[in-house]
Amino acid sequence: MDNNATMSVRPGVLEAMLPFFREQFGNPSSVHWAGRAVNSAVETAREQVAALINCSPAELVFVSCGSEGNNFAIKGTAEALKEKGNHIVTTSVEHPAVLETCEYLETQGFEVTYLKVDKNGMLDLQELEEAITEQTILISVMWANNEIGNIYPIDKIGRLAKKYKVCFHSDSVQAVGKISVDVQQANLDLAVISGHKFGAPKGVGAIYIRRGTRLSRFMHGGHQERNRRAGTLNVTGIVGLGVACELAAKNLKQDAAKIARLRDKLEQGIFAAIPEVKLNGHPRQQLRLPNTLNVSFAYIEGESLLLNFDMKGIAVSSGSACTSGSLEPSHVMRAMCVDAVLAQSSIRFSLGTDNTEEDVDYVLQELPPIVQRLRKMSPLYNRDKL
Amino acid sequence: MDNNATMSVRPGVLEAMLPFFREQFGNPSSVHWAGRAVNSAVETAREQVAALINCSPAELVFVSCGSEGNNFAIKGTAEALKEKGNHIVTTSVEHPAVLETCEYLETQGFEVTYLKVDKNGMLDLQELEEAITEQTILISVMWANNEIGNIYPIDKIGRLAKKYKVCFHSDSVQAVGKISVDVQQANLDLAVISGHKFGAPKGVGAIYIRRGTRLSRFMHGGHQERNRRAGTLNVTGIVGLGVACELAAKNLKQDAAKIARLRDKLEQGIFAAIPEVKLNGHPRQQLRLPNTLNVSFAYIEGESLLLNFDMKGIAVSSGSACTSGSLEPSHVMRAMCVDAVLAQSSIRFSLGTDNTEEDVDYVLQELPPIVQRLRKMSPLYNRDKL
Amino acid sequence: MYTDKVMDHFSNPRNVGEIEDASGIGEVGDASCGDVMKIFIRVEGEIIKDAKFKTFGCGAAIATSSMVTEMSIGKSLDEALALTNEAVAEALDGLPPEKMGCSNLAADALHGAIKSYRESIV
Amino acid sequence: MYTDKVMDHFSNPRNVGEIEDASGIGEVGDASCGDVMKIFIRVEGEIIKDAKFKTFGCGAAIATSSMVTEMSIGKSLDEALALTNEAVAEALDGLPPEKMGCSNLAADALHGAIKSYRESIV
Ligand SMILES: Cc1ncc(COP(=O)(O)O)c(C=O)c1O
Ligand SMILES: Cc1ncc(COP(=O)(O)O)c(C=O)c1O
Repeated sequence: MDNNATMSVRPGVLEAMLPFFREQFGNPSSVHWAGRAVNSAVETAREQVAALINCSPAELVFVSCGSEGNNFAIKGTAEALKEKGNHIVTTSVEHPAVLETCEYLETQGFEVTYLKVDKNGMLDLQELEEAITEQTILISVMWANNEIGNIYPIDKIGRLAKKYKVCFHSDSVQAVGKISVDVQQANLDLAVISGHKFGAPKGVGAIYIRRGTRLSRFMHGGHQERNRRAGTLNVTGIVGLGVACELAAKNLKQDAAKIARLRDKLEQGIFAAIPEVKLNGHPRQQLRLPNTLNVSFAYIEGESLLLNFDMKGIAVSSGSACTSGSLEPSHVMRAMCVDAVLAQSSIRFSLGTDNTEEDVDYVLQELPPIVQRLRKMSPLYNRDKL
Repeated sequence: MDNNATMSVRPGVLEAMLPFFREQFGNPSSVHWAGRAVNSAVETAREQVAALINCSPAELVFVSCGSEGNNFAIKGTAEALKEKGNHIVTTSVEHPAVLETCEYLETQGFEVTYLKVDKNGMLDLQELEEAITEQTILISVMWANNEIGNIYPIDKIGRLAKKYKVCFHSDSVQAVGKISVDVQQANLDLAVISGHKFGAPKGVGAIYIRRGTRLSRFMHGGHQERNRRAGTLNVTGIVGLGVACELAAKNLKQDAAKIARLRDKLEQGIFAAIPEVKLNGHPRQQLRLPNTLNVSFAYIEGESLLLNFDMKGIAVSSGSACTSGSLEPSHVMRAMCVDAVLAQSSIRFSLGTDNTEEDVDYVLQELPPIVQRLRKMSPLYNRDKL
Repeated sequence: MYTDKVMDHFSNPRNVGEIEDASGIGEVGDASCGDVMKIFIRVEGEIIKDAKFKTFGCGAAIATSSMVTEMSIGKSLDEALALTNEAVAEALDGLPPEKMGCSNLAADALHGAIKSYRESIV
Repeated sequence: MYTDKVMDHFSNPRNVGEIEDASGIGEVGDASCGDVMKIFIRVEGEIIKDAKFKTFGCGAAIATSSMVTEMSIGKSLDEALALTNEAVAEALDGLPPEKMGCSNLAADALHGAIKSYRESIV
């Protein structure tokens, strides 16, 4: 239940990739036979990705991960448009791939507005509109948040971007493959996808670059991807990404409905069984990714809960500082002004297509005694004193 | 016979990768079970890579390709040391991943010396030494050239870099896995590897960063790779890279000897059978990669030869402008002052461990009639007039 | 990530709980940073006869709390004061480097408990 | 990359060679840029009775040379002058975009041959 972190490849994906490891191993940039068959497989994959997000295949460049895509989109826009302006608008709940890239650009003379969110993790669009200045060259807002699952009103933001003629980028890594993503309807100029979040292997992603968008290169070198990204293409990964996109397109509605049902059952079950649990993210389930549930179990530190789950074979992730490897708890929790202790207590359940009703029942069975045991051990929990 | 472009994965590599697509799919950055097993596989791979090039595992960062590694090494050094100086020394025969990155840095206020080569494609070390100034922050010289196979005297350049206390980087993409590469002995601070050049899959590589080397981040974002490169690790690719390194280390000497024998046979066979052929690269075979042979067939344009080979099932590559997708023939040929027409006529044979004596015999059998036919068609070839 | 010993002390922590009328209580950490350890000791004649803990924290925090109570029971106060956080980590066959700082404070909590005891008997 | 028709004309080029005592010869391109096309025609009564070519160049250059000779034989000189490089490419079911420039000059070479013929008969 940690599918927002990564997931296994979907059935069918690996099978499609296998021939390209040995028999069809050519370099798609080569003219000869070994290259040609491979090139056409890459172009098929490009069409599959394009179909999922409603763009033209020529508007896609394959990259190695979501982080690369976000670096490319943001640094590439900053460099291409630096004569036009030096201001970027983004949010305080972006993934580090966006946040740290923006912070880096601040050291290079750019100015960045990090929009606040409310206690449910939502943006104020009026604040966004007011943040736009003459100098604004980029608006970058994630489509859906990886920690709390909130879905942002990308279409509305796209209309604002259009109104003020500002380039609009969305880190769509958590949305693509889980909910419907239409870059045309959203008026997006740039969007980033990462394969391993929806059934493709790790190490492959794509960036959508609307035709005509000014974007400087990030990866310099060879002529691959029509001069937009150097480096021999990760052919097997790209083939896998294509198939994962096709599967996602075909099953999106049913998968989302099935997963939302499981997630809702988990959510209700937890709140019914355990007192003093706080939901992190928007209370309306439709405003969150269908698979995501983030809750804080008061009085318990997240990692200790995670490890207990782990011993029961349940994988989740935690917003506690200890888990993230940094000293501070999740920046998303901080942005939502979640009490610092409750932030340390947060656990994210993110379901996948592999999860079943039985998995949810199992979690709901194992969770209460673990929480009880850990609360009993906690010096913050005094209720058990008679 | 186009193994310098890319090759299929070596036997054993795919097998090692397979479990990590589905059963062991976790995110190596995660704390829970699904992540832990994967993390230890990644660390094993890191040790395997380290053993091949003689560094410590902690000095390696996994990247997505050779191009990324070179962008990271060169831009990262430029940014980290920009207060110290603004001058870079490199060669005119580097791969575009180095050349174009340097050209980009020239637009950012850096100065770059592109060292010339002689007609055999070799460097003048005195010229290199003289090029170093107070402002020099980086020397970047490829270990071996992808087009002509020349091996550069990295150890000697390393001594110069040490003498002048300049950071030393080598694009080692074509050397690693083909000849012995020892980053300690070569005094290297940075070196780049690309897996698909020696039996790992496409889409994975590594950069060696000597402990203590000052290098700015290239990919901003998450804390992966001890904060040195953001992005979810390409686990299957990394596992494959590790195994390919282990296989390379085990078989390096025998493979190189076997391949050199085939290459030498091909070389002698071509020169014996066909008049007016020119060798591109160093005439001493030991000064070239054991697998590489680059020759110009006078009066014939490279692509037409390549396509004819292709129809016979023989994959080679060509330095002709038509093949590279650019309008100019290979920059390496130009740097060697190869006659422009002969540059258009160049063909690179690059053998792999899969090639056999029969393959060479087959090429030697098919080559002469193809050359004869194309020469007869060529307006430049007048000798057939009686 | 964690050693088997850490996982053992984490999943079967020894001496969880409080001591009523404890001789001394020590507390370290800050919940908003993710770790609070509270250690209770019962002292008889300069010897720690019993020790218990309550901890809010990660795996390392819980395991070190458990270990420090185990290590301290039966020791004299001076011996217990000589126990360091590093010694506790070592007894657990080591901790991940990133946990050596904030989550490895159990010995400090024990020392706090001893101090509070000593102060109370003056 | 190339269409089947291109590959057919490339691997079985029609009309390779020279015409002794040709009525006209046209040549375009530059060997150092990778393409030289030389076209020979035999003209009788304003009609192209025969055409041959010699080409140094890539697959597209050879295929367009072959195609242009095929297309011109039997045509009047004026009809042949109306042949464009684009028409030749079209007759081959198209060329890759990067080949439309330098390697698609066979019609120009044909026009050159016609021009040299006309100049010779004034
Ligand atoms: C010498 C050299 N450097 C760098 C590269 C780039 O490697 P990759 O294609 O993995 O980005 C190549 C391969 O084309 C190469 O031959
Ligand atoms: C919202 C979001 N953006 C970007 C990324 C980065 O993707 P990757 O790990 O493929 O670089 C992630 C995944 O961690 C994510 O959840």
